[in-house]
Amino acid sequence: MAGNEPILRAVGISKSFPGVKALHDVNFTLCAGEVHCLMGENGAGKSTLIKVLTGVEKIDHGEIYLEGKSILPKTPLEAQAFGISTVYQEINLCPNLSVAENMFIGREPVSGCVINWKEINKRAQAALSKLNVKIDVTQSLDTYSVAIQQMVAIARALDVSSKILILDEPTSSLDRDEIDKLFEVLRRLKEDGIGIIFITHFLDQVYEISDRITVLRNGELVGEYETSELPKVQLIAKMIGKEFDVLTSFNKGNAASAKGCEEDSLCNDAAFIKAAGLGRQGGISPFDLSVRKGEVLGFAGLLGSGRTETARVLFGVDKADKGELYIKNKRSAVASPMNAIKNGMAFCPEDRKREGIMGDLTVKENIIIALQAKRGMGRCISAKEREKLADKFIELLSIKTSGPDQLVKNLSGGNQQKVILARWLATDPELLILDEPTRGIDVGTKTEIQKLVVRLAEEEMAVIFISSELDEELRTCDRIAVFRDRQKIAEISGEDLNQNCIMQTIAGGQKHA
Amino acid sequence: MKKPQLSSKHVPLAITVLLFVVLFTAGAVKYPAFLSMQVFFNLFIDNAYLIILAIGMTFVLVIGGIDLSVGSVLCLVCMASAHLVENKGMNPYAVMVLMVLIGAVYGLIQGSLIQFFKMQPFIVTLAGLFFGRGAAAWISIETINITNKTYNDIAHYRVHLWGDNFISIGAVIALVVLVLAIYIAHYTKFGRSAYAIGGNESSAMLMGLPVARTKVLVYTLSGVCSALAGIVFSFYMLSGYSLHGQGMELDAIASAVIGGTLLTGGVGYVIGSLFGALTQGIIQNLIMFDGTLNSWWTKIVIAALLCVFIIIQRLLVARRDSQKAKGNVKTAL
Amino acid sequence: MHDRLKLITKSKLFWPLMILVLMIIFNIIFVDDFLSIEFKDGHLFGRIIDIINRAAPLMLLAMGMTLVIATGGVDLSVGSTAAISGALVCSLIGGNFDGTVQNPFIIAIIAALFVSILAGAWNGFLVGKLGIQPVVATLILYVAGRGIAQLITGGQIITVYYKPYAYLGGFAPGIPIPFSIIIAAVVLVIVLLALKKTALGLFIESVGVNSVASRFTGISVVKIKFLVYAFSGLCAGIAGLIISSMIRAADANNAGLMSEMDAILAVAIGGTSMAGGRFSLGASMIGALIVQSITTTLYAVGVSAQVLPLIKAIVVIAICFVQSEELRHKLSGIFSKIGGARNEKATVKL
Amino acid sequence: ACGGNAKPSGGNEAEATKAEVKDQKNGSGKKVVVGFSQIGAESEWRTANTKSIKDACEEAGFELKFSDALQKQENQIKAIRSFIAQKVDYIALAPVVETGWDTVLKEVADAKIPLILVDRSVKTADGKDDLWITRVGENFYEEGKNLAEWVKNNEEKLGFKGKDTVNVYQLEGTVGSGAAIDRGQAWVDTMEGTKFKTIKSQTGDFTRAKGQEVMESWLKSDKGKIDLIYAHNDDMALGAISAIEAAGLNPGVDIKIVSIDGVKGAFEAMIAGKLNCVAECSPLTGPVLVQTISDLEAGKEVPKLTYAKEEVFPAEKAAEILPSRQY
Ligand SMILES: Nc1ncnc2c1ncn2[C@@H]1O[C@H](COP(=O)(O)OP(=O)(O)OP(=O)(O)O)[C@@H](O)[C@H]1O
Ligand SMILES: Nc1ncnc2c1ncn2[C@@H]1O[C@H](COP(=O)(O)OP(=O)(O)OP(=O)(O)O)[C@@H](O)[C@H]1O
Ligand SMILES: [Mg+2]
Ligand SMILES: [Mg+2]
Repeated sequence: MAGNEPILRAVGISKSFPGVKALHDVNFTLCAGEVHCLMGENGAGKSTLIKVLTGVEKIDHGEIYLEGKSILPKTPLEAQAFGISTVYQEINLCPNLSVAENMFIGREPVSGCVINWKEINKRAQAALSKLNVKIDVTQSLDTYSVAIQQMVAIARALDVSSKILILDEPTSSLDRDEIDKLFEVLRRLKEDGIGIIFITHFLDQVYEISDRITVLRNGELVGEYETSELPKVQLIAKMIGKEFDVLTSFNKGNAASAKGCEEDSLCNDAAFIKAAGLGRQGGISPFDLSVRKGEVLGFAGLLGSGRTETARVLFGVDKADKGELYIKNKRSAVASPMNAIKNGMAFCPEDRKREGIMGDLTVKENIIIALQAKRGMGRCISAKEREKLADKFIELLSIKTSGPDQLVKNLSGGNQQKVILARWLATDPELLILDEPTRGIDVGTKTEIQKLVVRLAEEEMAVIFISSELDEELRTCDRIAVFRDRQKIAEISGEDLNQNCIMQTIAGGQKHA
Repeated sequence: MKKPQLSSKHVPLAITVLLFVVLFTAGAVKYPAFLSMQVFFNLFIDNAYLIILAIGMTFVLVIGGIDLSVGSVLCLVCMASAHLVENKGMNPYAVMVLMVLIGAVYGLIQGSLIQFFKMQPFIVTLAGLFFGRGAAAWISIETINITNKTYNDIAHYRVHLWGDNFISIGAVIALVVLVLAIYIAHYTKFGRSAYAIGGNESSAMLMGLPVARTKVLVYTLSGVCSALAGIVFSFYMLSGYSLHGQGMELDAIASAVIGGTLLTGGVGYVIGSLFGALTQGIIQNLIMFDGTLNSWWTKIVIAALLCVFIIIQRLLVARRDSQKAKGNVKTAL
Repeated sequence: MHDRLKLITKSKLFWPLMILVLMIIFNIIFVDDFLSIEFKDGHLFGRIIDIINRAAPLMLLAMGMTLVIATGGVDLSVGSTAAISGALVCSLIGGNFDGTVQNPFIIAIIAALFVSILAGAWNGFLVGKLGIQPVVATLILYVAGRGIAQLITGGQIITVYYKPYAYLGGFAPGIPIPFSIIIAAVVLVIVLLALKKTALGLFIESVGVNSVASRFTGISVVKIKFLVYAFSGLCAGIAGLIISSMIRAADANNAGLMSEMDAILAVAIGGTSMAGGRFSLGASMIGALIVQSITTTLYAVGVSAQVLPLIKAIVVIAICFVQSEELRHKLSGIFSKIGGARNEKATVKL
Repeated sequence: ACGGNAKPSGGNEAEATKAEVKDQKNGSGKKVVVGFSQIGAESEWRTANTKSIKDACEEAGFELKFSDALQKQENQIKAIRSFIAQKVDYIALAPVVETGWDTVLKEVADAKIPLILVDRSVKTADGKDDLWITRVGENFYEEGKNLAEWVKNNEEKLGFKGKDTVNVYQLEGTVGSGAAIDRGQAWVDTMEGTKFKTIKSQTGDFTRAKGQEVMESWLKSDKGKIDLIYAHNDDMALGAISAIEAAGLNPGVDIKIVSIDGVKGAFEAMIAGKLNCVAECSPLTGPVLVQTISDLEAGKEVPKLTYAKEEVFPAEKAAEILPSRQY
């Protein structure tokens, strides 16, 4: 499939951080006109390789050749000048600038000696509409959802791109439609002879788009393969370093959902939490909802359909202005997260950079902090107990860290997510709300987390599971609430719990989903 | 100012302008003499240096930094120019150019310390504050009177507008700086990079913006503005004194913040800072026109008005935010 | 051995302590009788005692300031609050020439501290509840505070002749060391205990690191901020008592003038980042001692007070330099790769 | 100020423009409006000064526009501009510093508003004094001189009779301020060639705390050598007194102290025997100011310079005088 001449060649790359050898003698070759997937578990060193290639991090050893010439970009600016444009993991744009400006900053069209704003807005609009995104580009970026921000970042990179395009987990918060659109564009670029490096944890996407695959494990190169010659199961085996059978290892199916999801959820006495007409002006239209102990309730819907809003209202991050909330059949006003936590809830938020991690605190402190908050300020968790908790969860979730005293900001994206999960599990909640908990998490751990969710439910925990991946939801949930346009439109359970039915519901039975 | 975007981002600015107008109207209703054009122009004449400082400060705040040294650079410039013109007999224009250079170097050094040695802006510029004042005192602890003819001519020159109204050269300089700053902030790559850095420094770096250069230049710009303000101040006071401009850094910061600039960086308007400075001027003016306040009541009333202003602004902005959340629900995809 | 050395130099206290030692050595060499301590009238008397005594208010201010800065804020109003506290206590005790009091001493102190806490709480309310930026929020009281203090004293400098009042900022009978430093030490111990025995320290740091995430984990950000500002007010209040007791009068205009800057300086020398997060109270205390000893040294060697700021600036920058990781990086870079390319490290966290 | 360089050159020059100024104002017979720009409230002395002027104006039935400059010249300039805009009848100015007033005072002259200086004087670029009509103030030089003379004449009382030299330590006011310069100069001039030798001079910024801190340092470095403290104001002297007490010495006995101003605290210290002598610097310029304005209103000539009455108070007189003090 591929096999044009190599456009980018990295030889013997090594990079260490204090306490971690992130890359060790890694070789990597990218050809013109191919999509090259970089695969590996969380913390395998994928993002580090990208950062080293683009001058974000200084290289310890090794050489980089672009079209045969040795280069050594020292800053992303230089990398850009060499014709390498990059979308880094997590969205790296400026929330305070307008969408259009985010796309053109650093290379604004200038007429005379003033920036030509008209031109910028026009071109931004055009570039976004290629990706089927139609928004007001003069609004500041932070008024839009994570997904749209990600689309903007991609649009920017596409627009900059000249020789090489690097995308580090660009699809983690996109839904199917957008991914299709993105792939369409990538294929077009490929035909133009641009080399594309693509990182993702979605195996299906790997097989859909890529020509070749390079696998990293623990900072070392495992090998480079033609996608067509590497079956999925083998790819996973290479990533985790042992044989692994994803598809058979775990499938909850609909077996558990026989637990009486047929009952009317509102008059369910065993409900841990019950919302009646709860709503928030401008956030989510009033909805009824109940979750029983030992049940996993999924939220499905398109981007911006109101899933996160619902979770936030339940957890008291945003105050509901309508309706009532019952916890264990007692009416209670959840007015703040603290309140919610005291009532046995836990909420793993979707935007981990902003709402989740405390970068300058250690892994240990990040893990125990919610428990500490729940206990109150006065009852301090002893040093010994902290140590024990941290070790337990580092082990349980196999968090890759050089120790419990490592600063969280130095962990890889996926491991940060695990730390936040650990934080909430440590509080031993009765209701766990997970908003996109598996975003940016590798297959192995993803399955582990799904298993964990099911196990927690078996241990009588109530779980609300929000995910953009339908099959993940299908696999774990007993019931799925479907959202559209900031409204809960349906609840699906039992027989109907299948891909088709949900898609239909989301689409409202009209157009295609 | 930026034409294509009269969006929700400009609401805090609009609120400031509105509150300014309200204050002015209140003054006019209470004291008839308030409603003269010259009172309005006096605001520019009397606050020219503050306007210039606030403009420089706006850029620094926009990149998420802070510059506490501006007041003492102003003082140092006043003192040094008085010394050079009076005691050393240097050519006044050469002195002015030299002062701008000194300001630039001052800012450049501070910026470099902050950027290349990763020192905290607050501390570096606090040291800059101490240094400037100490250096001024070191030149002379006594007041140096500026008797130089050029300086005096410039100081007394009146730019006549219609009627009897006039503004000073200082005010003209302030207005020129204002226009230039608006241009730099909104229509140059440098200005936009500054905003991007304030929004998210590591993102700006990853987007390939010249972060280090921009940051150092912003501090340099602030140094230049302080020096210009110092020159304007030396026209205004016609003397150098080591206690000139004490606490003015806080006035400048307050002006910028009242004008809608966030100390967290990324958000700020040059024109807002103008209104911030004018607002403080008008508060002072109101108190002077009243003319019955006790010394300590003067302080308390200034603070109270400032407080009311800031709280009203804050509440209005908060309300706007929640309203935006309510009204702005458009599905994108 | 090498590892242990590294551990020591890595400690937050190391560099501030080194500087302090350096200052002491300088003093021993250039200031006569620096080390001599006499025993007079039942208490100690000497230059070192002076430094400690005068540093006590600054230490108190720095304690409050450290916690405020750790939450990512700053409190510019401490000097004004100190003035208010001093004014209030003096006017309540009254300037009776015969040394009697108008109101009981203890009531006066309680009232002054109460008002100081109130002042801090006001800052906390503006910052925590209304979300106003700390510099601006505390600027309000910074401006108003001295006015309020003058309002209380009616523009007079009330001299207090009541004997025990002088104990606070001087020597109490029977105690050989300055009473002010005992007060500071007691407050410090209480705070350290509170930080150690409760999760307050962790919460303060987490608010400073990421306040949004803190809210999501169930920490009441508003309450924490409110608390630290109120505490800063209390510290300023106690410092105000000591300052006014030293001159036995309430000088509304000059009490604690510019002390907010000195307190911030002390915290910064102690290595706590103005951006919030990690903090070390001990290091701030050493910072306060350094700042005070610069001033005292200058008086001792007879340098004009006007150039004091100049020297402070140079010392501060020097301290920042030795503490700068970046500088060490660069130096080691230069040594290891002589003639090597400029190695501008881009530390970006994704 | 009125120190050595700007000695008052007789107080009775006539003011040529005065008559026409008066004519413009008195037409309607409405209340006389006086704008007064005060320095601030930085000391007790200053607040007494403010109070004196306020009270006097009220008594005379003038409308007073009072503006506090918070110790900043720029604020005073702004205040004067606003007085012009308000078209007041007279402007009184207590300048915070001597220089830099030319521009705004010309504006005052253009607006034909008579200007009266209070307290300190003003230096113009061309050295002329035609921008103001009169100055009502105190004489810093004279105060320093009076005090120095008193010290010289009362050697015996101070116990310096037998000494060959008397070591004087000077607590200076804010460096560069008119008061500090004149009071320092007066001492030097008077004490020239006598046995009073100034050993050290350090600024105490006119505040108690600084005065105390400086004194503490001297007590360590010059143990036993200090005979006399000359403080430029009472506050610094009071600060020094507490430092001396803390060092276990008797202020006023072991170390003699003299100062200038005459605030209440100083009298109390004198009664307690801790302070030896105070030269008055009277802040009560209100009545003089009002008198001057009334004279101008009546078309009378006023002298170019009027001083308030000032005396020297040795410790023994303190008790009898204190009750009659107004500030
Ligand atoms: N700045 C840093 N300081 C210290 N260690 C770091 C730093 N950046 C990355 N690491 C470590 O380097 C290793 C590789 O991280 P990297 O971010 O490249 O992983 P990744 O393959 O992108 O994982 P993920 O899929 O979770 O994003 C991790 O163990 C991480 O903890
Ligand atoms: N089209 C949009 N325009 C403006 N803001 C949007 C839009 N979509 C979402 N948002 C904002 O983004 C945030 C997340 O939206 P919401 O909770 O509805 O998303 P969701 O259903 O959880 O989907 P996802 O988390 O997958 O983006 C909300 O605060 C909302 O205000
Ligand atoms: Mg990664
Ligand atoms: Mg969501």
